[in-house]
Amino acid sequence: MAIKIKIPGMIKGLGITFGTMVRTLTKGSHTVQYPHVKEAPTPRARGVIALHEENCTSCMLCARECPDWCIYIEGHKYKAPPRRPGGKPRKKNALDRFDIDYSLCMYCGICVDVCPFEALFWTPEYEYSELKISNLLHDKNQLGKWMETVPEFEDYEKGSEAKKAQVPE
Amino acid sequence: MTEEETAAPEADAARDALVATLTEALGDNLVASEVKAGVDLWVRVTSQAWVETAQVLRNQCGMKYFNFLSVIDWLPSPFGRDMDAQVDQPDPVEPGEMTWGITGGQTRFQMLARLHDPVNHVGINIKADLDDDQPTIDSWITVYPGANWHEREAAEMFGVHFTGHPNLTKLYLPGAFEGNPMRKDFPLLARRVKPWPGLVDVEPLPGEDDDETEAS
Amino acid sequence: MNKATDTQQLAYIAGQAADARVNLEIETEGMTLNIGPQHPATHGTLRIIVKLDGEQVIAAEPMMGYMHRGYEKLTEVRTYPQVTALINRIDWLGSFANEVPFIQAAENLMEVEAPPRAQWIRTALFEMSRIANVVLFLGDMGVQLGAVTPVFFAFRDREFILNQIEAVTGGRFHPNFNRIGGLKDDLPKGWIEETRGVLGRIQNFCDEIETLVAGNEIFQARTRGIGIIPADMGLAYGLSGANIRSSGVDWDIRRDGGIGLVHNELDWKVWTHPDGDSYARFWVRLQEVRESCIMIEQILDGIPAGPVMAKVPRIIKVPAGESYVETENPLGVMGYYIVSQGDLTPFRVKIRSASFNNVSITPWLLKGVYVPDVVSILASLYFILGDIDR
Amino acid sequence: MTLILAEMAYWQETSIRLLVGLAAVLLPAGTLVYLFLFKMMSFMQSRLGPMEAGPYGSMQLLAEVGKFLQKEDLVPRAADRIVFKLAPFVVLISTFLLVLVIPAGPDLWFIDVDTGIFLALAVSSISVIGILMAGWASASKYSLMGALRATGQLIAYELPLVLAVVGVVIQAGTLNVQNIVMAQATGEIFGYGGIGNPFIFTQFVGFAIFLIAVQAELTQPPFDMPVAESELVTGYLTEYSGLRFLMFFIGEFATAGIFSALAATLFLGGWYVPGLDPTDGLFNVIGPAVLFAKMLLVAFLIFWFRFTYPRFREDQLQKLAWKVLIPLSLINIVITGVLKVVF
Repeated sequence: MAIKIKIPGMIKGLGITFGTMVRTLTKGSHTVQYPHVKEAPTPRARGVIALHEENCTSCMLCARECPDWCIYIEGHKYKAPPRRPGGKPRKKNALDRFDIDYSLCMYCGICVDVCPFEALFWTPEYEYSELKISNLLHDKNQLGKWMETVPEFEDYEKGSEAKKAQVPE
Repeated sequence: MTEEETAAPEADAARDALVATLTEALGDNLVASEVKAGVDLWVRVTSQAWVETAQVLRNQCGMKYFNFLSVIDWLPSPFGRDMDAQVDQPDPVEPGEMTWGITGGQTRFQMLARLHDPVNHVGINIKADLDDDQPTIDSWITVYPGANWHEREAAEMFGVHFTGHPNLTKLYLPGAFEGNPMRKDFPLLARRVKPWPGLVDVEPLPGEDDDETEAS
Repeated sequence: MNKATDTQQLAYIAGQAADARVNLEIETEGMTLNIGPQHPATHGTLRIIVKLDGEQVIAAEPMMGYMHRGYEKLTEVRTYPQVTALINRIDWLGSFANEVPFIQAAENLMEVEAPPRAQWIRTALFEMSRIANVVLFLGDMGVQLGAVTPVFFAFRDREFILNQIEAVTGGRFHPNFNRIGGLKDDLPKGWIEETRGVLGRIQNFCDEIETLVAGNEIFQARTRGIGIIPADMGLAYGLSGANIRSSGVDWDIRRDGGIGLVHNELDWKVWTHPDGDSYARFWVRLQEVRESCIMIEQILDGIPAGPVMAKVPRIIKVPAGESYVETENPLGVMGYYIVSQGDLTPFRVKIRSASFNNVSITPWLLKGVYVPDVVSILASLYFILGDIDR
Repeated sequence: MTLILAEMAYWQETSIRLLVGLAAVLLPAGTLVYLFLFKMMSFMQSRLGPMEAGPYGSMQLLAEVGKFLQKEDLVPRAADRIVFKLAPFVVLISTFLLVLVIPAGPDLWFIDVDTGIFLALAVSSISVIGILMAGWASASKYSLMGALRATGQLIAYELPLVLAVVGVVIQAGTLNVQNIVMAQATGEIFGYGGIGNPFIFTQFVGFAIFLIAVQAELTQPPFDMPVAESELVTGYLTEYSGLRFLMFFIGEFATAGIFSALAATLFLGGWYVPGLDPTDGLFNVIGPAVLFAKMLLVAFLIFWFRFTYPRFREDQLQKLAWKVLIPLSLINIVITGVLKVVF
C-alpha cells in the first residue's frame, strides 16, 4: 500500500464509480427494462428459422446436413396437373411434415445455407420460450408463421461484390 | 499466404538443419522425415527413441515450448459417419485397410506430438509407432512437465501406457469408465441410439419406381 | 527440467513455506478442501482439491471432465461445415477465433485461399472476438478479488462488441461465419462506422478498468508477486498467450506465425511484461485489448473491395493429408491438427486448446500460496472450462 | 421520550420501547438495503436495479423477505443443531443492544449511561460470538474458515475502533454519548463557534480510522474475507437458508446503519444542526430526521467503498490493522491529548 505522490488509485477508483452513478442518474442506464422495452436485434440475427412452404421441395438436404439431426421431414410424391393443357401430369413432392426441434437445434444456420430453393429463412424473433420442452418442436405451420417476421436483407457495405438476396413476397 | 512464401527459404534452412541434427543424434531411430517448404516439418522416430528425441530437441534445437501430445488411431472407422446406423443394427462392419498419413506408419496407433521453438518460430511434429496390442511408450514428463495431462488424456482415450508417468489416472472420464473412447472401434452412442432423420426419403407414388428425384 | 528452473522452483517453494514453518511445533493435520465443481471462483465446473495447512496450500490437484464433450470424437462423424459449427463451442466467449485455425488448416489441405477481403474481415472479427473475450476477463478479475463493479462494466461494454459481431454474423456467441474459402456473407451497410464508435467505447472501458482495478493499491497488493511463472517453466508447460508473454517471452503467433490473417500488414505492438505474476498477466491482457482496438481501427480503413468467397465445390471433400495451424486466440495458442483421408469428414482432429495447457501448470503454481491467492491466480490464468475440457 | 414514558405503566413503556427499538433497527436496515445495495450499486454499474416491485422497485425488499420466509430452513445433517439455530439470534442481539445508546434528540434516548460509548463498543463485539457459532456449527469447511477469518478480523479491528473513539472522548471529556453530542453542539473550533464543533474537523484522522474499522467490523469489501464470495462461497453464511439467512442479512445491514449513526453521532454532531439552540425541544421532533440524514451520509461512504474496492488478503488486513491503523490512532490520541492540554 505504497501511497504515491500522485492521486492514489483508490481515490481515482472512487471517482469512476461515482461518475458512473451520476451518468446513470442523468443520462439513463445501459440496461433495458426487458418486458416493457425491447431491443431490436439486427436483421441478420439468428433467432428462429422460418419456412416458406411453397418453395420447399422436401429434398431432404437440410435434414441431412443438420449437425444435430433436429429436422424431421416427411413427404410424398403426387401428380400435379400439367402446366399447359394437354401436357403430361408432373410428378411433384408434397411436404407432409417439416418439424424443427428447437430443443436440439444449435442455431448454426447450415440448413438455411444449404437450402437450394430458398425455403428457409432466419428471423430475429426470439420470444418463443416454452414451459414444456416438447413444445419447442415447431411444426410446419408454426414455422410458416415465422415467415411474417423475416426482415428484408440488408444492403452491403461499400466494396462488396455480394448480391443482395430477396425475401419471397 | 504471401508471408510464408517470402519467409520460405530461411525457414527451410532451419527445418533442414533440424532434421540433420536429429539424424545425427538418433541415427537409425529416425525412421522418416518430411519437410513441407516453409510450412511444417514431420519426423517419425522409433518408440524407443521417443524420450531421447525430446531431449535432443529441447537441449540442442531450442524446442523449449511444449505444444501438445496425442495419439492417432489409423484404423478406419467401422461405423463410418454413423449416418446409416440404426438402433437395431449395432454391429460394426469389417474395417477397411489402414492408410497412413505423412511420414507413413506401420502400426495402428501412432504417437503425435508437437514442439515449438519460441525464438526462431519453427515447429516440429513428431510421430512414433506404437505396438498394436500393448501400446506402451516412455513418458515425456522428465523432459516437459507439461506433458503430464496430455499423457493422461492419451492414456484414457487411447489406452496407451506411459512408462514413468507418476499419476496415470483418468483425467476426463469417470473412474469406473471402461474402454478407450477415442479408439476408432469405440462406437459413438449418441449417433447410434437414434436413427438419422435424413435417412427417410420422400414417399414414392404408389406402384411406381422412385428413380426420378426432383420434379419441379 | 533444466537446472535453472529447478533452483527457481525450489527457492520459490522454500520461500512460500517459510511462513508455515511456525506450525512445526504443533503437529497439525492438513485439511482437504474441495474447491468446486460448483464454486463461484471456478468459472464453470472445474474442481480443485487442495490440501491445506491453515490457509496455505500444500498440494493442489485439479479434476476436470465435468464438461468434457468429446469434441475430438464428434468431429470424426461431422462434415467440415458441421465441424465449424461445433468448434464454436470450445471457447464460447471468443467463438469466432475458434473457427479460424480449423478453417485455415482445411484451406491448407484443399489448397484454396480466401480472397483478401475475406481475410481482412476475418482478421477484424478475430480481433473483435478477442476483445469480447478479454474484456470479460478484465472485469472478472475484479470480481474474483471482491470488487463487484468492474464486471458489470465489462458486461456493459462487451455488449456493444457482441452487437457488432451479431450484425455481421447473425450470432452473438456462436457466429459459425467462416467457410472454407472465405466467409459466409459480406459486411452490412453502415457497419464500419458503427464499429468505430464501439472501439472508442472499448478504449474508454480500458481506461476505466486501468484506474478502477489495475490502479487500485489493494488490487496491486493482491496480485503483485503472486503466482510467479518463470519463463522456462511456462514454456515447458506449454503456456501460451498473455500467460507466457507476461513472463517476458516475446512470442505472438499473430506476428511470428505467418498464418493467413492480415496482422502483418498492420501497425501494432506485442506487449510483454517481465514479472510473470498475476498483475503482469492482467496488465498484458489490458494492453492487448487496446492493441486489438488499434488493429481493428486500421482494418476498418483498409478493407479491400472484392468477393468474400473463393471458388469452392459445393460439397466439400478435403484431400488426404495432414495439416496443423495454430493462431493466437484470446486465451492463447489454439491449434487444430487435421488428418484427412479424402473424405467428407476429417479422419482425426487433434484440438490443441490453450486453456488445457494453461491450467496444467496449476498443481505446480498453487503450491505454497494462500487460499485467497488460489482464486486470484486461477482468475489471472484465465481459462474457459470449455477450452480445458473440450 | 423519557418524559412521556415516565407517566406510563411499566408494560406500556416496555412495549413502546420495543416497538421503537425494532423500528430503529429495521428502518435504517431497510433504507440502506434499498437505497444503497439495490439502487446505488446498480447506478454505479450502469443499470437500474429492481424496478418491478412497487414504484422504482421500492417494495423489492418486502418481496425478498417474503421469498426468504418461504424457503426451507435447512440444517446440515452433521451440524450442531442448537448452536446452528441459535447463532443468528446472537448476531441480532448485538445489533439491538447497539442501538440503545444512540440519542436522537435532547430527550430522545433509550438508555442514558455515563459510559455509553464504552457500552456500544463492547456490545458490538458480541456478534463475533454469533459468527463463530455459525461457522463452527455448520460443519462445513468453508463456514469454519469464514468464521475464523471473521474472528481474527473483528478482534484486530476492535482495537483501532476503540482507539479512534478515544480521541473524541478526550476532546469531549465524557463517555456519555448525549454529552458528546452536546460538546459538539456547543464547542468551538479554534475560537469559532458558528457551526459548533463537529469532531470530523478536529478529529479527521479518528474519523477516517473509525470508518475503516467499521468497514472491517461489518465485513464489507475491502474487508469481506469472512464472506468472500469468490473464495469461501459465502463463508459462515454458506449453510444458512431461509429465515436464518435473512436474520444474518438484517443483522449485517442494521449494524451498518447503527454504526453509521454512531459515526454520525461521534463525528458529525448527531441530531444537532448548527445555528439552533441544542436544548430546544424542537430537536425532539427533527432530531431523528437529522440523525437519519447524517447516518445516510456516512452509510453512503461505507457503501461507496464497498462497491469500488477489491478485498484484501487476510494477512494484509492484519498488517493494515496492526502496523498502520493502531499506531496512527495512538499518535492521534497523543496529539489530541496534547492539544487538549494546550487549549
